[in-house]
Amino acid sequence: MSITYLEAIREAQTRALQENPDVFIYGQDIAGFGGAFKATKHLARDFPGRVLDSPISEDAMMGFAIGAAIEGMRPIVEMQFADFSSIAFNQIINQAATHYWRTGIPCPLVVRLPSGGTAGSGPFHSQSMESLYAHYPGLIVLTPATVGDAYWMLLEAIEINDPVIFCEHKFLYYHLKAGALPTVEERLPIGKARITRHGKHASVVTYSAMVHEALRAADELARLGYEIEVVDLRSIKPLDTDTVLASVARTGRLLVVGEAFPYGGVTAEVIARVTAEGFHLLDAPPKRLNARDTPIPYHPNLWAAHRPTAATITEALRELLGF
Amino acid sequence: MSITYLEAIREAQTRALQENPDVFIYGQDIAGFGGAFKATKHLARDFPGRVLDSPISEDAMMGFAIGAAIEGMRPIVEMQFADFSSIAFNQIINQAATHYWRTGIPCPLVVRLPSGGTAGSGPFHSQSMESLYAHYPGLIVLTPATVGDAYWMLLEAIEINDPVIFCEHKFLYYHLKAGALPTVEERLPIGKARITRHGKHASVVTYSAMVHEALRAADELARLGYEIEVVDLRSIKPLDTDTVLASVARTGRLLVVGEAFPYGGVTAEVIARVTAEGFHLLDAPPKRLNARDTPIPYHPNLWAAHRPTAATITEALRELLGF
Amino acid sequence: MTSAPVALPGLPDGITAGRFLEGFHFMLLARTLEDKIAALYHSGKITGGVYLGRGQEAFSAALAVCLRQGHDIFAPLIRDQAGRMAFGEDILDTARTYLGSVKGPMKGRDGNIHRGRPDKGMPAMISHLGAMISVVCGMLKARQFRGISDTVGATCIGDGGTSTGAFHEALNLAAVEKLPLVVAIANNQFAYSTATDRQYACKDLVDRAIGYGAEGYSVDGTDLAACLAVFDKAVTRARTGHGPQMVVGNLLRLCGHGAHDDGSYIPETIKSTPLGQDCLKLARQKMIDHRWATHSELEAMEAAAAEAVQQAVAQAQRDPAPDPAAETWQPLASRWLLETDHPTT
Amino acid sequence: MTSAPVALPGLPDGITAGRFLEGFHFMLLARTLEDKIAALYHSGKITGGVYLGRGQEAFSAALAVCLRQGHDIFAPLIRDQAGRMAFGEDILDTARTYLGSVKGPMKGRDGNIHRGRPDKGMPAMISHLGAMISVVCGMLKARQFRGISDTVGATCIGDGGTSTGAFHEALNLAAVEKLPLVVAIANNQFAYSTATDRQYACKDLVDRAIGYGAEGYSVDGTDLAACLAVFDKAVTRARTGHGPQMVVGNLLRLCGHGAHDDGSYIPETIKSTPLGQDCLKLARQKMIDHRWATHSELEAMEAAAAEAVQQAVAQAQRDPAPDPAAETWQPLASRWLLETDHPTT
Ligand SMILES: Cc1ncc(C[n+]2csc(CCOP(=O)(O)OP(=O)(O)O)c2C)c(N)n1
Ligand SMILES: Cc1ncc(C[n+]2csc(CCOP(=O)(O)OP(=O)(O)O)c2C)c(N)n1
Ligand SMILES: [Mg+2]
Ligand SMILES: [Mg+2]
Repeated sequence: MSITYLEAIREAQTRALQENPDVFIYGQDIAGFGGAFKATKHLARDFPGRVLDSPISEDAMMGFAIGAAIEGMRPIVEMQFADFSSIAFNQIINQAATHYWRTGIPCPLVVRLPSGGTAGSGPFHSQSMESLYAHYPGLIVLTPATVGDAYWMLLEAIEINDPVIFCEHKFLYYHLKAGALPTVEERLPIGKARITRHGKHASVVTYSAMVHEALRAADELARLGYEIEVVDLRSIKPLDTDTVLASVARTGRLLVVGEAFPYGGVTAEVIARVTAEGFHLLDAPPKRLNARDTPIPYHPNLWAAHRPTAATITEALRELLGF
Repeated sequence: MSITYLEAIREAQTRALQENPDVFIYGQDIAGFGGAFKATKHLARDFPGRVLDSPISEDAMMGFAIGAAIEGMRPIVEMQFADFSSIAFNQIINQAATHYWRTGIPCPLVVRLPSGGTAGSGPFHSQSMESLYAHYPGLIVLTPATVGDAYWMLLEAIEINDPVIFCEHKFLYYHLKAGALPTVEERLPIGKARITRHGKHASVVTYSAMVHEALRAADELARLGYEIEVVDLRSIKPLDTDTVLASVARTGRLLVVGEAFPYGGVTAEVIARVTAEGFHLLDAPPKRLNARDTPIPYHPNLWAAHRPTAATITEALRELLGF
Repeated sequence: MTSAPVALPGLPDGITAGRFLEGFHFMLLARTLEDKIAALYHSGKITGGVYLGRGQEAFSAALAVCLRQGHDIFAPLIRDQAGRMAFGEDILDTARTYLGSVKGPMKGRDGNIHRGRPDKGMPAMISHLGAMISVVCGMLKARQFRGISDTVGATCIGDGGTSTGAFHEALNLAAVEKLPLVVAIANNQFAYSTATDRQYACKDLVDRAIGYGAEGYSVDGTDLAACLAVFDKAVTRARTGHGPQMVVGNLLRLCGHGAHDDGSYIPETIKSTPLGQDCLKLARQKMIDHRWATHSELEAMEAAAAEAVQQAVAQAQRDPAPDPAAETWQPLASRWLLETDHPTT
Repeated sequence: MTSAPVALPGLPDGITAGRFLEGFHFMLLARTLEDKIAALYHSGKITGGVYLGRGQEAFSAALAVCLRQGHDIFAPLIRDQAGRMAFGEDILDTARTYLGSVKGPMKGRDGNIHRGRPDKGMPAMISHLGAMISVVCGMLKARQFRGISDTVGATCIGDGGTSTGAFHEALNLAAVEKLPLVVAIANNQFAYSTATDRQYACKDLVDRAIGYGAEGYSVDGTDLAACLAVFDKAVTRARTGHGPQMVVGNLLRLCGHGAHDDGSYIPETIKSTPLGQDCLKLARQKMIDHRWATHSELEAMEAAAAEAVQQAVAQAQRDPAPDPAAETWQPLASRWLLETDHPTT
């Protein structure tokens, strides 16, 4: 038996619908059609009236979910692509994110964002928006990199009493498989980073699809005798600074990798935190690697050169190790 | 004679309308009424047909400006408050910011954002959105802190062949005055940071209204014998890393201050750059100071404790100096 | 067997003098309170924006009078002091919020017209116009999920707010879901300083209803009786499964946009049209004319309103202001997810 | 003195057989090209999304045939291959973009249906539906600023796209500015998999026109002659100062949403209604019936279309792909503002 990242997301939604009558799902083409990526396949059939097709109205979709959440429901909103959440941006940052703080009434909802690049998807179907959402107070921002995390973090996200931005990586949907889902005891709670690979020469702190690129880079460098530690942040906000600092304490060298645009964002945040609290731990200047500072190109040749890859991570690590 | 920050913005628009027939201004209540802050007072009268009231439609306002810009006009869009640009967010980051890169046709426009906090303005009339806009490729993001910069940077912004996010600080509108505008020779071009105050014990890198808080903190510490250098970034993107590094080279200590929310953003970016390129220059861990990670509170008591102030900057500098 | 309701002289079918009186009561209370708030603002006692409902009280109160407190949903906007009161908002909530008391519903975190009590069916507006309509839709859907099918959700917006994409998306969504939504559009002829000819180009905003498949009504917003009749109908239609209802009230904002604005751009020519009539005066006169109340009864009501306002303001002024040291400075309900160990600032 | 135009049998007033033929020509060319593109997609030669205009060619071509190339503005959407061609888009632009040639108008930076040449009056769409309408408004305003008053701006959208706030804001803005805008709404009964009953609840989307103060038309989108007539009228009205025009074409998407989608959710019952007719076949038959062209002339046209497509595809396939090393990786036109010294990644 094996299960994909996408199937894990579907399974988590199935279970949530089964176990919690307050859960419902709202989004474009998610009912009969099962969603653009089939993350809700058969769910409308199995849970009649609880998986609803929306009009092409991201702002209203989000407001609708907020209203339901305020009343105690647990809506899951599927954006067809993360990129379209720019239309729901106002409702997310100004309405959902501020609601609890302003009124004392929680706003428990999950926005599922099919994120990140795949070949040929171009500037408007490839974005990684976690840095934007993390910037605004009041949101939880999650970026699962594994099948097990996709499952458990989504289930946990649905239980959280705050708005959660759940960044799924489209590149992992079909390709990433696991033999089975972790048990509840094996799961790591939201807010904790995971040491995905232990090492002692340098730490790569990353998340989402880039975890896998980093692991390949670590493999590559292992052949040269370097042991690279790979830290999967899992949750961007809250950010598990302790685990990151502990890793840097072990290795003395830090590379932070993200697929989002370079200015500000998660990678800069990690570096700012590590240098503030763990300056003395660093044996070399911290480095970061992000996508390039242009829109995400359509052509596969260009796209491959736009985001970080195992090759560019390896190169950055070589520089870091050679410092 | 004296001129306020707000008057400088009005003067710059007047001059642009006079000198460049392609310039027009679009926004809510900017024609007869002269704008919520009076930044366009009398301009509709003096330039008939070129200062137009828009419906309450930030998305369409922005699309409208983009269309005109593509055709070679130089639109200035006034958002009534920066916070409402969240509705225009999609058009800004996905349409304006990508246009030149995708098509080779420039999209020269200026979006004026009355930004930042003032007492009693609350969560939706106080935001500093520069970090959001800087994160996306294709935008120039400016944050003038002085009367002269408000004038010259706006004029220069209108000439730039790219979309410019012009973050004006509302707190400075009426309070900040200058004796006269700098001459064209005295002006500093966009892309250059300014050493507003020279010092040797620590560098405060900041921008917009926080420059003035930092200067007051520097005054305070001067009484204790510390010479604090204050660097006004002026332009958030592009960011003048050279000037920042040179300052850190002189002082060995870095505090970065911003009024935006803490996660990611400008302050993290500056620290990530300095630690990557100037790690060896630092005698102490770099620090940053931002607003708190909650929505911006309405009540003046809370608001004063939410954003950085001369007092909290002083405190942060003391810690930094004592390291 | 029910007997057909008999229309009173001066009142439309189904509207009783009692209802009218109830509406008038809240109009009066709102006007009295807002006059006081404006005075406090001008004497520097209020921080932040003050937006008044002067001239719109009939339209606002009539809507809320037709709703069921504790059961329906009412999402007011910036000119709905009258509707808020008619929906049961405590006058002390208002006074405390304006005067910066930490005991107000927003604890000083948000201010003035942004207050709300979502758990009592009154969401707290964000500033971005149009954004509350879809929220009300979601609240209604939640009620339906819970098996409550007869909740009505009402929300208010201005002529300017109809230009937002949020307005459109939410109206359309409500129609697709056939939700019991009532949208009250107070067309007060101006959005801040912008007259309607720079805001829209249709003949009447009610012409938008058909494009959503919603039922639409246009009403003289200065006439309390007419407002009661139209909202009575719209609320009933919504409650009985006829989907979203759009009610456009034609009236004039009898003040500036905010207390900071003298509204000098409002031409005299429009002030002297029927739109410019003061709904409160009209309602008062009607009560006299039809002998639903005597002069002295009305004066007693006015005195009671003044007294209630006075007490609330006095109480709020005695309240403590928020203390930054006591503030949590944490935006999350999930306390275990707070990052308290690491300074993020 | 002009003589009154005489309607040909089978053609509405003012539409000549020549116009019809022109429309048919571009419909045919588009269909031929898109069949080829679909085949290339299915053999793995095309990266990214492929969205076809099958069944919508009459509606799309008719609009563009009524525009003035080099003078008007045409902002197509994902199903407007026919309109693009009728507006003068080079077939090589299409082939190059789909096949990832660096010589295409987007140089490989953006793909497939996102191509455009704004300097030729054809903006390059972003994916976010509704976002192009206000852009066209701005382009029209720019022309007016430059003293050009007779440019018409046309843009296309689907039934689903009408639910966006962007659609609403732009239509309203256009009406306020009384811009010469023509919005063509291809109501192909589905938005991706979503049928119209989950998209809107009005009877006909054209009912939205009145709410903007725009002029509205509803037309059988499978009927080229009817489409020509309605767009001829709408474009003329726009050009002569009557403000925005909204044309709703009723038709059916004769394929899946994209080439990746078999559209199996489209019920047979709708396919067999008049909506499900193939506009290309109808137009062809009409030309035969009315003897505007012979069978062999039509076959020659078909052969020429196939040849043109074949050549363009062959050329594009010979072109080089973009080279990351040659790419500037810089998003700004203002080169002096680029940060080239400091690695920001
Ligand atoms: C999306 C958005 N843009 C701008 C504003 C700023 N603003 C606040 S009230 C107002 C005018 C509102 O006019 P209208 O909707 O007619 O309501 P009225 O004030 O007349 O009651 C504006 C422009 C806002 N609140 N939201
Ligand atoms: C704002 C936005 N949300 C979602 C999408 C994803 N999407 C692309 S096409 C499409 C369906 C469009 O339907 P319609 O407007 O009817 O056009 P059609 O495809 O039928 O021609 C959707 C949902 C999008 N492009 N933009
Ligand atoms: Mg108004
Ligand atoms: Mg469609």
